[in-house]
Amino acid sequence: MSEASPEAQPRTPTARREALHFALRNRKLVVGTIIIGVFLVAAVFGPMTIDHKPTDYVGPPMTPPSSEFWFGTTTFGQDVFAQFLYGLRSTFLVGALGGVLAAAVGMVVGFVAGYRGGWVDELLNMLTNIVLVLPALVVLLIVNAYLGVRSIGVQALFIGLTSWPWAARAIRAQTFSLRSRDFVDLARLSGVRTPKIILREIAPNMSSYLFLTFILLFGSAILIAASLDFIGLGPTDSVSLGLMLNNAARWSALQLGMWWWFIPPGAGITAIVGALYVMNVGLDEVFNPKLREM
Amino acid sequence: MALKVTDLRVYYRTLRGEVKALDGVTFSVADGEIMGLAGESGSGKSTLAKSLIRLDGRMRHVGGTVELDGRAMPLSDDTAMDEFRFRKVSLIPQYSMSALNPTRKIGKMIGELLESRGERPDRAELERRLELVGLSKDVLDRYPIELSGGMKQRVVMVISTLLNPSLLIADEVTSALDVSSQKAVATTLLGFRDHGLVTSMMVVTHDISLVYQIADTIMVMYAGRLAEKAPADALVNAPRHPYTQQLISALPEVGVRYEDRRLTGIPGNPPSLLNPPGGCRFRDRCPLASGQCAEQPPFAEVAPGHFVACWKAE
Amino acid sequence: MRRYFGRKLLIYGLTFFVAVTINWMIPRFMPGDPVSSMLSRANVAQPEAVEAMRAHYNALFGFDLPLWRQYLNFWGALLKGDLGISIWLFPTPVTDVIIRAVPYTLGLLLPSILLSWFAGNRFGAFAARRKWLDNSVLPVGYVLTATPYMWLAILLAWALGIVAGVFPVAGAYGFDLQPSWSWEFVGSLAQHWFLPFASLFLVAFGGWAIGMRNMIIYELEADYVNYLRALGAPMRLVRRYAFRNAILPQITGLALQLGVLVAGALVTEIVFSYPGLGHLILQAIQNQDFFLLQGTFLFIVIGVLIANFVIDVAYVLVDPRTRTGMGGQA
Amino acid sequence: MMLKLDGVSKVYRVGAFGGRELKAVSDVSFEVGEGEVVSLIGESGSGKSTIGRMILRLASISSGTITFDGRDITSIKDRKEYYRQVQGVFQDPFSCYNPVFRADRVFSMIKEQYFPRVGADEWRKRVAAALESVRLDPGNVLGKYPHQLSGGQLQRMLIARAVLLDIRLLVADEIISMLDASTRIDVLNLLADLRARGLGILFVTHDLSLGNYVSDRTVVLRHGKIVEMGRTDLVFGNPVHPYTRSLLASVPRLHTKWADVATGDDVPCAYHEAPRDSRTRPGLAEVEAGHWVACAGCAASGIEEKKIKEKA
Repeated sequence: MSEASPEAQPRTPTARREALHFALRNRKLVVGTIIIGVFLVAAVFGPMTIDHKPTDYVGPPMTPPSSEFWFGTTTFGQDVFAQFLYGLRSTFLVGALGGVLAAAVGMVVGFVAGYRGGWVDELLNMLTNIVLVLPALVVLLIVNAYLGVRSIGVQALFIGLTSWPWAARAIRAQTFSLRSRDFVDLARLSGVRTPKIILREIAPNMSSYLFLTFILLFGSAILIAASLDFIGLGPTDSVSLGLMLNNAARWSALQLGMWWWFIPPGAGITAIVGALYVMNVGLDEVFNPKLREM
Repeated sequence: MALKVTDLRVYYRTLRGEVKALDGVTFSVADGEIMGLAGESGSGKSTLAKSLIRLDGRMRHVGGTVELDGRAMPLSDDTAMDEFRFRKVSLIPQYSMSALNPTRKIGKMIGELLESRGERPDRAELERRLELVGLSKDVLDRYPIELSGGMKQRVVMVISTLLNPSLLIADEVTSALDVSSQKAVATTLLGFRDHGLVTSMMVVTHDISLVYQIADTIMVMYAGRLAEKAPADALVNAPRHPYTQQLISALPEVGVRYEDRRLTGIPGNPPSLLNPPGGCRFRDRCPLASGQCAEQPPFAEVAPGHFVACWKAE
Repeated sequence: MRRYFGRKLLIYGLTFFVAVTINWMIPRFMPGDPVSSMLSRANVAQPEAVEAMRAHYNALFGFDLPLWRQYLNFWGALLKGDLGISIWLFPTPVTDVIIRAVPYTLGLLLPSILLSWFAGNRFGAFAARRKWLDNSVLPVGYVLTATPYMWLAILLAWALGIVAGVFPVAGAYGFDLQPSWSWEFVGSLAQHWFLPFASLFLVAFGGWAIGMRNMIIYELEADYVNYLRALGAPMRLVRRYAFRNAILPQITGLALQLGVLVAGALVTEIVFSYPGLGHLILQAIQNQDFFLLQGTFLFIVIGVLIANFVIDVAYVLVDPRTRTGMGGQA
Repeated sequence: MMLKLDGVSKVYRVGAFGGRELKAVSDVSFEVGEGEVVSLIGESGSGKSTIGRMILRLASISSGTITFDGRDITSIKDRKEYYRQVQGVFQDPFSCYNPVFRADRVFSMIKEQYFPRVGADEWRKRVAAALESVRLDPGNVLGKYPHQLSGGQLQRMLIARAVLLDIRLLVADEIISMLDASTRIDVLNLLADLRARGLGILFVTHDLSLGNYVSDRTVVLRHGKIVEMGRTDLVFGNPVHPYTRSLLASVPRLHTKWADVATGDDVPCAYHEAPRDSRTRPGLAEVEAGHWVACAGCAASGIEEKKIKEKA
């Protein structure tokens, strides 16, 4: 980028160094990151340590946690711990895919509406508001109910397509305020075209903001997916934390006192989403100097 | 003597260490005096203004004393300072346009503010003062959003002077304004003093020619220290400090054209206040600097009411 | 102000239109044949009977008409309040089934939304005052908002219902009771209501408390606060102003959260077999009752739209700026 | 004339669906020649920055034409070709630099767009020369982030950027109003140096003393209309429009206090006093050679009735 000045010492920007300084000292961020890290490792590598399918009937039914089955077994003798590890994987997958898709749609709509303004903005704004007002889960219910075969990918796709509006709104507002900054005009005066201006001038300025948005979308995608699974519209071909809850409720784990069946999946979701939220606040404090003093 | 500041030091905490934004300033403001406080960005003028009314979270009172009407002000004790605020020392902030609570009618807000300070609102007096700045009493029934920027600023000016403070600090109140409104605001400030609503005033600005119009004395700051303080005419027409001299000669005036007289700025930049060099802080940019300047010159009175911090100013 | 409401109503009208169109489109354009899947549940042996039923349902959906006719007919039936016949509770009209369930859902949602909003805001503002309180309350708040509604519901049902045996965990009133206005029945209603209400309340409460705490901290940085502090105004006054101003974005937040709250109520009802709309949805899905599912969907959308409008009105009442700025007098 | 504005207006539509209209600039005509500094003076809301943005093609023109070397600028399809000759520098130096990148990115952006074939060494030399021409030490400013540089340095770099392109017209919009007093004059002097190299400069400012210091001709705007224009020495030496007079009277001066400045309010309208054949530009009368003024009443609102009366 600085080919004009190879002789000058490329210095680390103090802003970035400051951010790192605060990041390492921010308890919320550190704790959140560690929790997410632990679960992520469990989700990625955990299933490799298990030599049977999570739905296999591997043990005696309804046994409480033991050294053999860490989280006990289901009414049918399935290994809850194996299901938990595989379920974590689905949860991260659905959160990442749904979050990425929602962030992508939100970014496109937000950038275009905020940068172009005028009637394009009016139109996109209206679209955003309509999708915003529609209760996402209920729309997803309808869509998923008609799908005979449901996969995590399709679930994430529809979650992404319904949960972008608030991100679009927020990004639009940011873009709108950045657009009036002089460096955008200067780029135009340098002959740079609009898509490049958005990508190379505006987006880098909101990178922290975009990341925060993605984290929140990640969390909300996980929660929506869990609700869908719980209602019985989860993936038909795999295990997820929401489906575990669904099965536990359906097969009366409550009445039978099988707490090991329904506590791990819910605790897993809560821990992941909670860690994401706490990370979000921590990052916000790191990026936003105003909040650092608090 | 209304205000007496002695060796005041206020530092800013930053990541890279403490910025010595105000590093030992000693001066006084007499009863009835309007003192212009001029300086460039980073000179410490805003820090000085803030210190006298409310330190913000990152500022630390390191040393020195401030006396107002013979009473010491507990600068670093936020609660104890409340007694002085508004009644003894008051502020017209730079952000006047956004200084009013957007969801309260102005009259109601003023009433609640006075009540919270244990003062009884005097409606007739309030209306009289609004009239003084050219506002009708109707503004009391309006929300801030219904007023123009200039009107909001005038409302703030009235509120700030409502309890007849001994010292009014006006912080860059004209910098965002057009030429014609600048004149109106400056004249209003002058009126506050002349009507006895405030005893003395400190007008903080980066615009020497503006403050020259209304101030009795002007004090120039440079890099956290005082450079010169003198009666306005003396400071503008016969400055003694090399910094003031160069600063004033760098200001274009109506009628000066570069073809006739090419003005020049001051080369170089002010020193970093994180670790300022010892001695006179202007010496790197000063044409008169000599070995003696490695030692900090005293802020000495070279003529009646004319103080200069320079070895060469005799 | 008329302009403001006009715009809002236009959006809501369009949203309703979109919702109805989605509702119409999905059975027609999604992969799979809804009629076949309904028939497969019917368990009819004779092929002639199956064919007869297929013809019946096809006519009901109007699959033999051109698409635009189908669409117009769909709207026509809708405007007459005809959402079809429920398959699960054949032959009750879908509208009747839904109307019977709506009071239960509203009875859960309204109190939990309103109470959590008021209490959460108060508490969040209070937490922002003290650092220790802030540090201890904040993590709890984050855990609460991150909790899936159904999981908290399951935990409460298990702990307070099954283990402690204090509250019943299924239905809206005792199995042995008939709806009446007796004390016994009302008492049973309240007992059954409490746990689902509590789980909805707690999750939402965490979210509001955190939102308010963040808004207050943001407000306390505002220029008007600095000015008041410079004039020695006591924190009491400053906090009152900050709270009042921070509540405004929280009202907007309420509108944005409606969808999530409704979703929470649906899954909570499922956990407690509470006979509201969520329970209907579960039954509709399990019985492949698409008429019921679609009818419920439309009802929920209409409810959310009405709630949004109520919030818009409330916002205008609370924020003087919308009244003066949009009233056209400025 | 290199740049010529002819009856240029700018109408903004405000409100959601363009309900109301706001005329920011109305019927403005003036010229900027090569090697000439024209200052455009006005208070906030005078439309001065809008005019600058229209010339830079950052805002559309509602009516009228702007021509550059006789070509309508909106007809120049290739914007790059236009920007090769016309550039701008804006008020807030910190806002002109993308804070996440190094400041010298403004140069590499130009290289990428206009000089992709120039070799790295050659380009480095050119950048160094341009920086030296604005009295900056390349070693001091290259490779740094905007927040590590002062406002004055940043503004000079932007001027150096324009120099690199070897432009012919520079629109300088309030370029020194955010700089410190001790450095602003040096940036102003740079404009004078550029002028000596044959550049035409449109210097947009609210500060009369700065406009007076540097410009050959002056255009005074109020509410989007020209109230007075002409050679700078004439406009400032003998202001005839009451608005120009009151502006001059309000300017805080260093050696004179406001009370000492004579205002001389009750002068008759110079436009209507002047003979009819002196109305050589629309709405402006030439009161002396090279000095035009608008009707004193016309500058206020209610211009439409005035115009009608005038015709009657």
